[in-house]
Amino acid sequence: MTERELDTHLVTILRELESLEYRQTSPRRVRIDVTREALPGLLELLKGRASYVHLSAISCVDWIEDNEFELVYHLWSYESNHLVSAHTRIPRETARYISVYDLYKPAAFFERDIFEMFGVYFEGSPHMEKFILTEWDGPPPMRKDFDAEAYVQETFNWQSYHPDWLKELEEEGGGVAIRPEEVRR
Amino acid sequence: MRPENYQAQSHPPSNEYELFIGPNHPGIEGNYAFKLKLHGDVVLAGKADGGYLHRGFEKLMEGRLWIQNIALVPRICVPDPVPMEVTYSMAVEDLCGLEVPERAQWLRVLQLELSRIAAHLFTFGGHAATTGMYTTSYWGIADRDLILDLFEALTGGRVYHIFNIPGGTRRDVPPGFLEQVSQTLDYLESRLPDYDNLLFTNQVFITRAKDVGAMTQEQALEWGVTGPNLRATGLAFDVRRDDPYLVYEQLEFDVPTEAAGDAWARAMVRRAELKQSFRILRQVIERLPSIGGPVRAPIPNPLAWNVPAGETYARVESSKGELAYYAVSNGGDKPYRVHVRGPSSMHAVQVLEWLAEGARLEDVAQIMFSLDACPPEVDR
Amino acid sequence: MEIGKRIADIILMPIVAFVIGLFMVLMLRKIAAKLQRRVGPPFFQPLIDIIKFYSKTTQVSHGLLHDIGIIMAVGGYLAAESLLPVPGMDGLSDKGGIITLTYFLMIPSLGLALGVGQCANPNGSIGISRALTAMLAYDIPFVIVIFGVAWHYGTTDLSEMISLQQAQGWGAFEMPLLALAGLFALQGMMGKQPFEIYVAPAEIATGPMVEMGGKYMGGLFVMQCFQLYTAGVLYTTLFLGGGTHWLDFLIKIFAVVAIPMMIAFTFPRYRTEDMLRLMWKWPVLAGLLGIAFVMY
Amino acid sequence: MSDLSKIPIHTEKHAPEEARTNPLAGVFDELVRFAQSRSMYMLHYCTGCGAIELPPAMTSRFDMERLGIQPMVTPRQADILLVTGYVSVKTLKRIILTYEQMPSPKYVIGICSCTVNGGMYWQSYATAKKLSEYLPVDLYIAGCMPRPEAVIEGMRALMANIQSGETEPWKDYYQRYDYYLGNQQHLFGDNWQTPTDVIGQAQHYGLAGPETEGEHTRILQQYQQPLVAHKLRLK
Amino acid sequence: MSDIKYKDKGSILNPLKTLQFFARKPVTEPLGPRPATETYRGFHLNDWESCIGCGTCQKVCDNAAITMVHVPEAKEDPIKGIRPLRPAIDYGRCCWCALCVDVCPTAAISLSREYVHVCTEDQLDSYFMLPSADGMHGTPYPEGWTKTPTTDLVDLEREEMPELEPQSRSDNFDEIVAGYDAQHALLEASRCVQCGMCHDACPTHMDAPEYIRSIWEGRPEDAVRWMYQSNPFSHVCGRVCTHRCETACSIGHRGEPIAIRWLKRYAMDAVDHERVKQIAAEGRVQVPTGKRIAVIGSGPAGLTAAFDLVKKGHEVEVFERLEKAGGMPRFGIPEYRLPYDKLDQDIDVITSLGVKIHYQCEIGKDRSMSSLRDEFDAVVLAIGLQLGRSTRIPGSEHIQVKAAVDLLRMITLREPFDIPKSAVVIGGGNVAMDIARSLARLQKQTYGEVQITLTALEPRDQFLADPVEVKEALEEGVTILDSRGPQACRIDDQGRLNGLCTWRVLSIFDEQHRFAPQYDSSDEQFHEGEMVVEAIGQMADVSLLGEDLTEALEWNRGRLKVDEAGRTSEPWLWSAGDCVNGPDVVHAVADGHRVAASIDACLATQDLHEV
Repeated sequence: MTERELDTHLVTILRELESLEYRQTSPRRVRIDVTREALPGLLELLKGRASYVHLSAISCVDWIEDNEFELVYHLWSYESNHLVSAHTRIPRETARYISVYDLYKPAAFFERDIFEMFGVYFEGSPHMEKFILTEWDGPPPMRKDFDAEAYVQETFNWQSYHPDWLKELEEEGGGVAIRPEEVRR
Repeated sequence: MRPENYQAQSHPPSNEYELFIGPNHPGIEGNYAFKLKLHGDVVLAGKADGGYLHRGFEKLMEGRLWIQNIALVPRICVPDPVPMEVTYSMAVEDLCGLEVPERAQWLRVLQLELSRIAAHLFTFGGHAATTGMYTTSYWGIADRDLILDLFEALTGGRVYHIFNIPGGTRRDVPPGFLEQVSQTLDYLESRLPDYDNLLFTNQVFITRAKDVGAMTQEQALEWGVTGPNLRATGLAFDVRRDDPYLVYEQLEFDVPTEAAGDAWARAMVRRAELKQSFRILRQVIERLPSIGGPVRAPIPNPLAWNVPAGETYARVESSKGELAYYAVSNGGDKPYRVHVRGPSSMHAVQVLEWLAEGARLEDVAQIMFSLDACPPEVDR
Repeated sequence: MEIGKRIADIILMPIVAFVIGLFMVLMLRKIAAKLQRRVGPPFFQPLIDIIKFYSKTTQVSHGLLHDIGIIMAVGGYLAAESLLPVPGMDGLSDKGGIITLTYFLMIPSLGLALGVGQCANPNGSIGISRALTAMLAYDIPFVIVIFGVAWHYGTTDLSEMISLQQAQGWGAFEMPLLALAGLFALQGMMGKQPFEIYVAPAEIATGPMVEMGGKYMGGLFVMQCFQLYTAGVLYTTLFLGGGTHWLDFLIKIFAVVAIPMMIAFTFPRYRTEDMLRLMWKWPVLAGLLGIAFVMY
Repeated sequence: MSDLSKIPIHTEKHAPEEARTNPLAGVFDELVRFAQSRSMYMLHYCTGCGAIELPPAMTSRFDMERLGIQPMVTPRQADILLVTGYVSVKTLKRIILTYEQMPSPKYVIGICSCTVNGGMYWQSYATAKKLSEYLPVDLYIAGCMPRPEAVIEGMRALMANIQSGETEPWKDYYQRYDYYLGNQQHLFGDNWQTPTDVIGQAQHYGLAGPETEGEHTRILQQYQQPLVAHKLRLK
Repeated sequence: MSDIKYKDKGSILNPLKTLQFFARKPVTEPLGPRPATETYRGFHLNDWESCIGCGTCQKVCDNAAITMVHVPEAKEDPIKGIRPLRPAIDYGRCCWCALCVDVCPTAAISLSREYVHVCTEDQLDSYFMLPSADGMHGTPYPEGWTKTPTTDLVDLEREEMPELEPQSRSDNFDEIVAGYDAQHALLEASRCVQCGMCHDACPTHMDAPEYIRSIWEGRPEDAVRWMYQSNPFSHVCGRVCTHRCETACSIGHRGEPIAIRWLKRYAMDAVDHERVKQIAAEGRVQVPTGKRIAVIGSGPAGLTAAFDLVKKGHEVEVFERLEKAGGMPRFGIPEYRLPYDKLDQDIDVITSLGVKIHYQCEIGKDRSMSSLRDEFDAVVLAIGLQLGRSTRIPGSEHIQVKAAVDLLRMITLREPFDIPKSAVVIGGGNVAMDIARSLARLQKQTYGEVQITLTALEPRDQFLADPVEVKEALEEGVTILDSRGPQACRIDDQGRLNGLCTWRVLSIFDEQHRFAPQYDSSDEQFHEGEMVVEAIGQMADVSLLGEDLTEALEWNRGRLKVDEAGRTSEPWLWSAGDCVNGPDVVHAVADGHRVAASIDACLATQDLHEV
């Protein structure tokens, strides 16, 4: 199958489904926006009929101002050499979605990762438990409302350097003028 | 009771027991753990335990300026840091619509391939050491060090180069550098027969590595295996060739494959890739002097750089497999979200768990090293 | 033989063995270094290591058997040393003979098994079970070799074997197949690649040694010296005509020990069953053929 | 913990400091210190990036074995704990376990910026910032990461310190266990415990100081449970 | 695929070939650190001579590893943009990425080839290091990673400003500088490293870093908000400010400073005037205080004071002698530099807040000072410098020898006068340039050609005028002669002015730095001109004060003596602006703020007439 053929092939499939938008963002990248109900069906079609067998990654973005999580499924076809990114949004409060593990085995890792980092629960995913953050009791850290720097300042201490040259400067009337924290935005 | 005096608890008789490998263990690549359930020497089930190297990279990146992250990203995979820098830079360039000067692209290819050689030499050493062949690791790491010398001359740092920034590279090659690369390549090529003698044609090594951790091409595709591990199952896929970036389209190289899909095949694919990298580097050395122009596109002052809102998925072929960055900008001076898809996030966790099942205890470490799993990519 | 000289021998022989063993350890590490293209440890390094281990302030004991295990390991070799004749010192070699020696050589492994068993570290336990399997693997060709050699010389007295060889020529030329089988057994006995599976740092974190720290580890280091020495001397005695003068004796034993060392650093390790398969195939076959030649 | 006294420990009591009057003892001590400084088995815990520069330092190009330094795989045999870079909280627990299992005298080397003041990851929620709050550190090697030569220079500095008898922070861990434990509890929670009975060891070897026990060790005793081997089922 | 020959089972003998390495030399390096490469990133070096303490390195540092330390012995000069601060590096944070090197505006910081540092817990203070040229341990190491043109992350070149070409501008009073469009402004603004040197150097301490940041972030309204916090004359300052900020700009130490003035102008032009009014009114006190303040003079100083005071809730009335407000910016600055509508906008913002301006009301004539004193709670004297100084050379009393300020005022008010066919301007400052260029335009309009000679005492490189002004004057056909001292105006027999004689200047100041020019009388030149314009300085006309008050007030070398806050010796009278400080718009604005703050503070506590 040549690339051009697949384009039309992909387009036919995409036309079959309602409630999605797609656009080619670069020669080998296609972006699809799809409602959360239609996404599993879309993936099934993409895998079953359009040779998108490789789930490259699932990314999650916390759009806190929209009160939504965006899930992005990056799929790659070894036959047509195209990358399709399927975007969908789920509400932030419920933070639940359906696992695609039965379609794509790699999903288990990414879903667990998102579960840990964003607190999105994937129904039907095999490992909805902690993996990286086993020793972490706080909120899902990748959420935008978790202020890591404030947590760090509260939890940890810093070195209180006071070398001789600084003492000398202080005697002369100098000393620390601007601490690094003061210039951070 | 005195804690050291573990008394073996009296349990109902059973042949099954559990064994931890890691996190501090020579059979584990890096700070990573693997739990095994064993029956005799046979692994009934394996369970990866990560997070020892977790730093919250993606969170850290959201708190730093776009350009500051350049110093951060190579730390995501220490043995093979260049692809990290390049991919991140590519993502930012894509978001900004920055055109990278051609010379910088060639320089990036130069670094990428040097880094690949270094990583593969390191992996040979690691893989051999899991089978008790320590001489190879001593050689491999010493030879890798020559590449690090090249990096030091080029970038000013041995391991963390921090040399690629969005827009290009930070410097041009120093005088006489290409000759130095050429000499090192000559030397490494002359060393290959030694490696062949010592390792690749070593009967004991072949006995150990063949049929260990074997997977079929179907399994590999289903499990999301990429890179040399996928090529070792017979599928000739390489991001460099099939989703080309930089100037790989102008370069000639083969995509070596093996059919067996076992640890041996993976080692052989890496060995063949080493030669392809030599070949690519020779072409770069030949072409680079004829390519003029700057090495960096003009970029705004790092303190005043807002990247236009958008999202991008940049990916390259690292020495371990498919490496990708999903970067989202909301138009601010810091990334809104960066998701790093390290190749090892598959290999070190699920693939390793599946391959370990039914394997023998002796081979677990070898499977992990032959997959070239890099735990920091998993933990991030 | 005077009783005084015998007592002196018994005291002196282990000391000589230890000193030579230290040099052998040094040689081992230097060979490794050379093959790995590096400089290697300083001259006194093996001794310094042992002193260091014995100077540890705190350490952990896992119980009485743990202690006894080490004593057995070192003691077994100590006893074995007095049975191995060296130039000028026969010790108890005429009383013990090769059969006793063979038994003594099993004591360290069993001792370790006891000690490691009490540590209850699974890595140690796996290691020691592998070590015992390995012992089983190399002991069969070893016993065949001992049997064949004893049959050939018609004696089990090691001193007698030496004098016979000096009269007839080296055992290696007379029984090349047995000498070959012996070489395999030697490799296994020394626990070096490709028969290193029971140490296997990459899998079971040095196996039996995993819980040994401080003075225990020091004991094992001492044992290693004895082990190398014993293996070298035994092989020399059986096949290379033993030692007449210290000079040629030393050359022989160091050469004997050097061969497995060189192999060790150019090969990976076999799995347990590969090792069994190999050990019970070629060395056993060679040994049996050797015996056949010897007998007929 | 309470029935410590019932368990025999097969080591001689640590001789009190003032008892060394024999002139030979001085020579002996010197020899011991020499041996300790010239034979260092290191446990290089790959806690972070810095670990990548240790293989070169150990292997042919820089060959640490020239100095009598060797890698070791188990804490029981190691003299030096190399903490190579940032320490995530999860790793820190394992580091403390490992450290406590090492036989004294033991030394800790903090490599890279991260072990000093957080380094690159100073704003990370997952990494500990000052290693010396949790373990006594003998030596720091600056760099991100330090080159093999710098690591070797650090090792040589440590050797010099050991030989001159200057560096004994490991005693500090026994003498001020309460302080270290307090910091550990702050990070890991009050129910934090390790399988090693540090207080018992301190008392046994005569290393206990006034700060060995305190409020934090009382919390420890409150939560401490007898340890069982972790799901170990061997026949 | 494999290209090596091996039997399926491999070989036992091949590995033994490795034994050849017994005969080879080890690859081990000798003990001791190897010398690092030429671009190595080791410990920091800092050249204290070129370090200006701007703190850019601190801001770019990923790891918050850099602390700025005050070093008393280091040089401090806010005007040149030098702070006595030096970076100190925390090696417990540093990652040797060398971004600090690449971003350093003055290329002071660099990394050395030194890389070994070992210390114990007790010596950990050594991890906190104040880099100098000496290296980490006092032993000199060569430089490693330094700044090169390719690594430089600071953009040294200014965005080009579109301007009218000389031929299209020399016959009209159209504004020369076109101003940035949004894209160029963004690019120019994004050169800024936010060091704040400009803020320190600016007399009114404008928050330039903040408004520049707002510009590159695409929020010009925020920029305007920042500006109005410190300057109600942003249109004026955006065009004609003497931009001390740009002199101090840290980028300017090696390259072209940020065009801060043009960026201010961009932001003001980009925001709708009505919106500017709303922004300016933000933060105004809603409850009137009932206090009344009179301001004499509607120049920048007076109106700034009025603006501040009216925002504080006071009632302010301004008395202006002329028919339009604006003072010097209107009557002293030609329209091609500052279009009147922009000035009107600035004034409109201020009047929209409720400031009442009485035009053509001359104090001393229409109203007396004493009536103001009685009627108002406080009075601000912001009359500026409206009298031109004379050279007092022979012939300077001639009717065709004019003062530049008078002439400029006439041009602005479009009062007719005979445009000379040729003219000589004496002076090398901005006023001289303004009058020369204005006359040149009039000549071009009237006669089609320019014949203006400008003579100045100073050599060219020491001109007080802005170099851009000099360049543009030359482009417009003005002949500029430097180091010429005026000696006499030559008047012919009919009493007509012919021109000016000058001698070459040998030196201007004597050894005590007093003004005492020395001439070479042998080098005399004659410059033809129907008119001679003196532009050598201005002075204040204080006659409006009246005799009593003049007596009562304290004076200092001909100027009113004021305290730091601008208050005179009379408790109800403040003085601000050029008449106190000498001519400068932005100084006048700063003065206005100072006086307003002082008045507000004093009125809050006491009734000034009872002091």
